[in-house]
Amino acid sequence: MAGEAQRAIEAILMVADEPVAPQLLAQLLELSPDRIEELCDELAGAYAAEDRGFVLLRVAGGYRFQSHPDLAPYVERFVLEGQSARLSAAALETLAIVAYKQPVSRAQMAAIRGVNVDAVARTLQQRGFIEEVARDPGPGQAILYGTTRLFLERLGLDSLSQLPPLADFVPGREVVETLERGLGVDTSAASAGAADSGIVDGSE
Amino acid sequence: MAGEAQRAIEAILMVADEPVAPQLLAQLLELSPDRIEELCDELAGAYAAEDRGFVLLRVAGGYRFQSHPDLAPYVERFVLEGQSARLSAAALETLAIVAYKQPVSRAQMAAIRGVNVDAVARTLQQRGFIEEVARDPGPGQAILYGTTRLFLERLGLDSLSQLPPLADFVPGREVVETLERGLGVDTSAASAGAADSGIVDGSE
Amino acid sequence: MGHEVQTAVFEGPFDLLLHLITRDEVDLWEISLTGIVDAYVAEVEAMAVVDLDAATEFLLIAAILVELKAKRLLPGRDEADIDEEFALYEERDLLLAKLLECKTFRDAGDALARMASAASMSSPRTAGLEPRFLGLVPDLLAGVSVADVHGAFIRASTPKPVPTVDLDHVAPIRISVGEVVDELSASLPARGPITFRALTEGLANRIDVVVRFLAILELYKSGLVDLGQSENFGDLEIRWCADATDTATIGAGA
Repeated sequence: MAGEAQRAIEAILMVADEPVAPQLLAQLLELSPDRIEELCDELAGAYAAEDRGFVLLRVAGGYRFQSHPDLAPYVERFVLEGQSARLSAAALETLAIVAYKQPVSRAQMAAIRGVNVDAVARTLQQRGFIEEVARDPGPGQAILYGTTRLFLERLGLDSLSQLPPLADFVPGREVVETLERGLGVDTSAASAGAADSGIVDGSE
Repeated sequence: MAGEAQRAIEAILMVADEPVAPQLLAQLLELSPDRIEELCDELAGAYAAEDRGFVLLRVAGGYRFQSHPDLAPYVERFVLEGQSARLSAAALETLAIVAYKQPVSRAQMAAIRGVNVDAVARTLQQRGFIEEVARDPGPGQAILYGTTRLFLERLGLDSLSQLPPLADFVPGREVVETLERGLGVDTSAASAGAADSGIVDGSE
Repeated sequence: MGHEVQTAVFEGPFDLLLHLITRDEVDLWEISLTGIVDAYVAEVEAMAVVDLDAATEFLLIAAILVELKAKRLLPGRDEADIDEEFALYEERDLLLAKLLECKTFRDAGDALARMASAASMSSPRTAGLEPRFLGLVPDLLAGVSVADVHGAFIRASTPKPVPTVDLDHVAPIRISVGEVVDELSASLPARGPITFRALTEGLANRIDVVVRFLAILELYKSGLVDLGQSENFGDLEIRWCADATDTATIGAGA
């Protein structure tokens, strides 16, 4: 039976997104780093002995679960057939928000889109289009995301400044009217006024 | 020794970031979905028997690796989404109404709770627990809400059918009598009436 | 009735009523309602921000209870006819059913919370693809242009207009009773006795007739006109009977 420590290691490595350093495991489990390495090697051996479809590897300075190389063909098919080939509208909208509003937290994205963005943000991060750029200094220290170099490359941009500026952002006609009615503004006066200040006479 | 198919399942689930539907696994492994379910149940059983620190769960219509609940304390710091703030009593009540009465409009929710639910509904939508599922064909075309896959994931359910039956929550006799006394309803006449109408003789 | 206030602010009036009744074994008929209202006022004062929705909803509940209670206290209740009694029961049963339904979903909500906290003990693996497979992933941004990103941002950040009820088609009422009263008090003395039908012929829409009728009642109330009706459903005869001095008061009053 796996000891409590090994069970904890398995649980941590299953949830962790990045390789976990032995020192961190040692600290969490109040064991020496050497003891951690012993336990991990034991686990790795057990998985190999039981011919598991996954392996426990030491990679990039830490331990990590990975799929067993023998099964790469299945994983490749899963990647090609299982994943959607194009960005969903929701994912593109979320990516656009990050592009224009970065650095931005997931909560702020959810506020703008009005729906939960955790799953979409995770996918965008895994595909390498957004990354953690900072931590919100405020309470909760939420992760702040920004777009990556890969994002710029894929869109053929040199820098973010080349994104179409928002200045010529013009809401659609029906949105303007609804908002004006909502604000109780007399549409005839408002559109005249607005026209002068150039807010609404955008391209149709 | 785990068969080839089970190894493939383990490998795929190790790289998946969302629950993987049995139909997809069946397609990738060229097996029937029932066979996939058998293999997964076997795997889940093996992990439990070996007292692993992780579990293979069926949640929100798909299979997924998750850390074992016993090890929650160790795992907390690695959970990206973090423990979202607790829902208020009002939010929970409204969520329960949506869960059991979906598809349901905000007006219907308000009728049950006796209060305006717009703010709470918006919070639940932003937290990703409910979403717009349809439009009421009737006049006004009210938005109809239902629960999301994330709701199932967060409650560890595979499908809505696993929700405890609503009848379990219908108040028992003693509560009804307290209410009747409170409202000054003449218990002899009323309870007879109530019993006939079958409102209150829910299971004890 | 010094009941300790629960930490959770009462969200809905039904919840509060449920709480006050179930917890205090309160029988609304034996004691006065002021106990309930005082408890709620204490609640409202405790709230940092008064939630108008909850407060107004409470008034609805309090009104229902006061009405129910008043019916009971009025003398001669016993020979009140049967359907009056039945209506009273029906109202109470409706309120009882609402309270039961509210309690059902409150308990269901607690059950969901317990399930959620149990499920939160186990966290999912979200590590995702290993680097070596990333190259295989179809380029999700293939064919996505800068303009698409711009359009997507506009779509995402455009405020969704809240559907409002459009009242433009409802014709606003242009004339008020006061104006018609002044108009009649000026024209009636000269015209002598006249029937209401004659007074209102030629008026296009019904609202004007109604306003005119209300004005006549106003004048009658002030004793400036005398009304007569020779037979059932006959024409209403209006006779101006005040001298000039009284008209001044009417102008201010209406």
